Amino acid sequence: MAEGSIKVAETPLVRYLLRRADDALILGHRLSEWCGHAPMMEEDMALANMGLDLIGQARTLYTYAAEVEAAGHDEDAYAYRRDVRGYGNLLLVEQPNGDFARTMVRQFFYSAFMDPYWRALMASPDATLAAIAAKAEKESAYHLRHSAEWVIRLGDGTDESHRRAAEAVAHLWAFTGEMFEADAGERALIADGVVPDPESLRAPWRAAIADVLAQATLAVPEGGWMQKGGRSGAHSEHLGHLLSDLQYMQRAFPGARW
Amino acid sequence: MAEGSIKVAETPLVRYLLRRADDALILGHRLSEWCGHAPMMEEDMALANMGLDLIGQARTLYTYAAEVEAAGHDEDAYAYRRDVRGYGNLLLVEQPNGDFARTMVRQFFYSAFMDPYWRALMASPDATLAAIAAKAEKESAYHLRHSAEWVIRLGDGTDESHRRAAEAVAHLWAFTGEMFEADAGERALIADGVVPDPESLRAPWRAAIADVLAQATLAVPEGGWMQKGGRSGAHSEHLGHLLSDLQYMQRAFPGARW
Amino acid sequence: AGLAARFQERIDAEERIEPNDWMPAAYRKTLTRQISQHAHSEIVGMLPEGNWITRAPSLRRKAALLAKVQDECGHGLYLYAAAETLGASREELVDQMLSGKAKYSSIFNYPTLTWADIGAIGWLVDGAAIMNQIPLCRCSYGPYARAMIRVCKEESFHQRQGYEIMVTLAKGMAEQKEMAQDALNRWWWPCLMMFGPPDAASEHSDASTRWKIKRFSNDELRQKFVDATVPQAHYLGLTLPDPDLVFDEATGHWRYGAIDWEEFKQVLAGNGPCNRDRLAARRKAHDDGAWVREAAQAFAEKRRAAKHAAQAA
Amino acid sequence: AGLAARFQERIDAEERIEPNDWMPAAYRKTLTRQISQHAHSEIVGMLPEGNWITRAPSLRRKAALLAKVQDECGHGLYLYAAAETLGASREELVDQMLSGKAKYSSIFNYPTLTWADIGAIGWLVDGAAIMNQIPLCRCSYGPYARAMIRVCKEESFHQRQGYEIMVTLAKGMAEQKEMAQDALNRWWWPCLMMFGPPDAASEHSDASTRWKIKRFSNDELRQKFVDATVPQAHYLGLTLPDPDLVFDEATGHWRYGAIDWEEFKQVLAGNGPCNRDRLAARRKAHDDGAWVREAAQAFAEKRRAAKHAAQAA
Repeated sequence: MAEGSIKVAETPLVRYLLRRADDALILGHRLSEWCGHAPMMEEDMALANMGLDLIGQARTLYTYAAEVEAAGHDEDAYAYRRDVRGYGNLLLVEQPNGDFARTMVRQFFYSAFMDPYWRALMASPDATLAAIAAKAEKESAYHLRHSAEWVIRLGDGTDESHRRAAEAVAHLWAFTGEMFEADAGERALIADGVVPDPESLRAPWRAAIADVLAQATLAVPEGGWMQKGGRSGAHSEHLGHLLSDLQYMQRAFPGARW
Repeated sequence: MAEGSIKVAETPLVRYLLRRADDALILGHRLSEWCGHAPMMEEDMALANMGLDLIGQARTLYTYAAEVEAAGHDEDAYAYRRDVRGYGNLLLVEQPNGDFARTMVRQFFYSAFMDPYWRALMASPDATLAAIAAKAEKESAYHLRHSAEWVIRLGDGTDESHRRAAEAVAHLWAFTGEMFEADAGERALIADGVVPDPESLRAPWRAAIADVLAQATLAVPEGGWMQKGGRSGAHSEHLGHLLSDLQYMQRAFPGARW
Repeated sequence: AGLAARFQERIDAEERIEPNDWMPAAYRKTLTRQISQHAHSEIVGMLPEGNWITRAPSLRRKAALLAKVQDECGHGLYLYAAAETLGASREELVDQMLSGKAKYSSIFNYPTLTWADIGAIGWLVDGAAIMNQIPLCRCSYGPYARAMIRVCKEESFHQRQGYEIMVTLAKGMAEQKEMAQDALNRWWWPCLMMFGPPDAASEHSDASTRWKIKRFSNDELRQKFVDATVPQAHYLGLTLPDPDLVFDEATGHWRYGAIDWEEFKQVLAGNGPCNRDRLAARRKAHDDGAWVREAAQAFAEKRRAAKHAAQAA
Repeated sequence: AGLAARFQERIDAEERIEPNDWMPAAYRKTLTRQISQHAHSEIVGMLPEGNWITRAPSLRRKAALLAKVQDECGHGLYLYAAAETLGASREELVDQMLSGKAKYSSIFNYPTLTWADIGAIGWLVDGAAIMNQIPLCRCSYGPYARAMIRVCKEESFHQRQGYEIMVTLAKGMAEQKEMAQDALNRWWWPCLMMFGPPDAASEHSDASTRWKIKRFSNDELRQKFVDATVPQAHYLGLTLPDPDLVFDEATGHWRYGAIDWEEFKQVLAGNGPCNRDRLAARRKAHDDGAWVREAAQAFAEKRRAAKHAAQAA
């Protein structure tokens, strides 16, 4: 039992929880890669801070998934013993850090969605979900503010920072459509009023993006094709390499406790 | 038995073989990282070619080690199921690829040692070692020629290539001293005439380096402190990350055959 | 007109056209485009497989995969050389690819997510490529035909190697078999698209057929591929991801379901999962390598100048 | 001279010196050097532990490690702020470190090779740092003393966390216990060197002692550390890598073997296993981040100008 990957009994709620947990873990992991390498010490602090919040969110979501699945798994089993095809995070969050502009635009696109999403989820009749959302919302409000401020600063900073910010927006735009998707299982949860409909957040998200990009003197990209696949495990090639680092210890020392 | 890392019964000969195999594997792995990313297609070919030779050398050395150790291990057990502290490769070969100048200078420093080393080992009374050496020497002669040509071309090319080549020489120099070291176990093999004394190759190596660097209009660094530790598993932080990629599949699917 | 007629007579007589022979400008242009696209595909094709070299699950597989990717680079080099016989330069052709003006095979815009994808690429992608390429060994243009003979020989070795990876997975642990099925699920339809649009919608084919560049239609080749591959999948104990797939006793062919040409169009338009990553990787290699190419050139010029000076003295 | 005498009287009376107080130039210089070296150490110290954040073996450990490294960055920031009260600017201090002119603690020039190194750093390196730093909480210079109080509180939390990692390993599988022993073997001697050269060979100490910056000698602190740590190692069931280590019943101290000061000198001279990697990493972060800092400054200036313009209108 201690060897290899786990099999997850994916009811709609378990799958829902794992996907959100995966988002938070993978983005938190990406942010943690900056540690010691940020453009200024204050950003070493801020990036670590956001990374910690996200890893914390992942832990509570995984832990709740373990409770719902009731198959003897725990947060570490989900994080360390599922292969790339079992991960259900958004393609957006697994994109490499790139330069600081990419990291901040990625964070901004994600947080501008998640902040209202958590707020909506606070109304869930599922008390655990509502509590997780209430805590996460406080964090995401800060992530949104911090990343938006940087997007504005970079967009309206120097020519170089403008160019890099514009490039980051153009590059990451195609990964934003996936945030508004829901599969049949999630649709059922939405229909039952357990979780919010991400589609309902599209207009407010667009408005928030338009507002910040305008302040940043950056253009909002025109529609365009949207990439998807992350939710069903069809990831980019980047995730596998992230997981070989992330999972190395648990894979190399099966059964050990740390 | 299929789980976790293996324990190796390290007689002097087994340790000797594993160290050389590790050199070849790690350097071959580094070269393979260039695949599809080289500065010109001809170099994609050449780097892959050298990488293949080195991985091939690693395989024959591991296979012979398995025969000598006679503990049921095979080439893959050694490559995929030893942790970073069990690897005995030179620090030189695990250094990141850096730019093309670093890769070529690293190759040149290594091949300028290994080519005469293999030639000397061809005289070993151990017929298997002699045969491995005879094959490897043909390969290392090409590696030496190819890398020396590039060192000359870069050193005597443009100002930028000269600067990069000089920087690579300065950076990698401290890792060359370890090639001439031998521990007590290896000293015993040397005393028995089984393997050559690496110390005896120091002067010819220096002469070869001096000749090529002169053609490259590059200075030979002055003495200086030499790093060591690779042979006893005291590696740089780079090797662990290399191994998380290298070993991921065997660690994640314990017991599987591929 | 006499030249054109004479040219077509030679083609019809199955003679090979060689670089110094007269040929219509359109023939030259068509071939340059086709050969260079083929070369670009070999080069970009190094990336998805290259993604697994560092993680190959055994040393034997690692060496074989590295050798395979190296072969692909070699194919790219022969093919650029063949295209150069038509008057283009490799540099200019490569620039067209890097700028996005020239295409490469869309199949390389899909990611390799698991080790089984390496098996599936060998088995299916190389298998489909061979179907396309075998007839090209008899292409009317000599240098292309000869390059293809060499390429096909190596490709069929790769194809067998890929199938052998799949056999190993299919016979392996449950997780390995799942991995193999998953790879088949993801690669099957994109491979069918490798043969290009259905004959009804296809461009270029008329002239190419007349010039004996193209000897079979897209749909004919696709059918050959399906007929060859379905039994191999069954041998592996895998299920093809096509509920409409059925053997037609009357024709002896496997009939397959409708292909999602919208996906094909999107990938072709640059919206596949990896289009941007592939181009970015190739551009980065090109840009990062500029100083090396410049150094090599500067060095060669210095040596040339020194030699002249020595001869003059 | 009156000022100097008055200053020393205040020191002797255990009064705190504050930024606006008169102080001798040498006092200012010594403190600036010491505080900024301490700050650099916190910042460079993020790297060896940062190396394991992406590979931490459980989510709990990952979060704790990330938080710890973040704390270190915070310590760096307080300490630079304390140094700035002496008239230096953070930018100039950081430049001295990046150019290699200013030092940071040599302990960070050793690599973290296994997860156990994260435990060993917390237990031993932070343990040694605390021994050095607790007396600094009573340092004569107010801002430094106050920064150290906060730093020490967090460090002792980190130290307990590190020890707890070691406990878990020592109680774990055979491989984990080996990993713990191996880490102790590698970190023990470098940690003893953290207290600096033996008293007989030590510079600076006289003035620092008189100014109540330094309250214990290097050897005194080293002995305290050994006495505190040896029983902890025994509790873990680990062996200290010092065959000469023996408990002296008469003095109640653990006597330790000879320290290899040649190694210490070499690491200090830039020849440790990681000196170049550490500086290269910090320089790269600094250089790669230049455009971000410039953008932030340009933006702030634009906004300031806009505000002025609005006020003027």
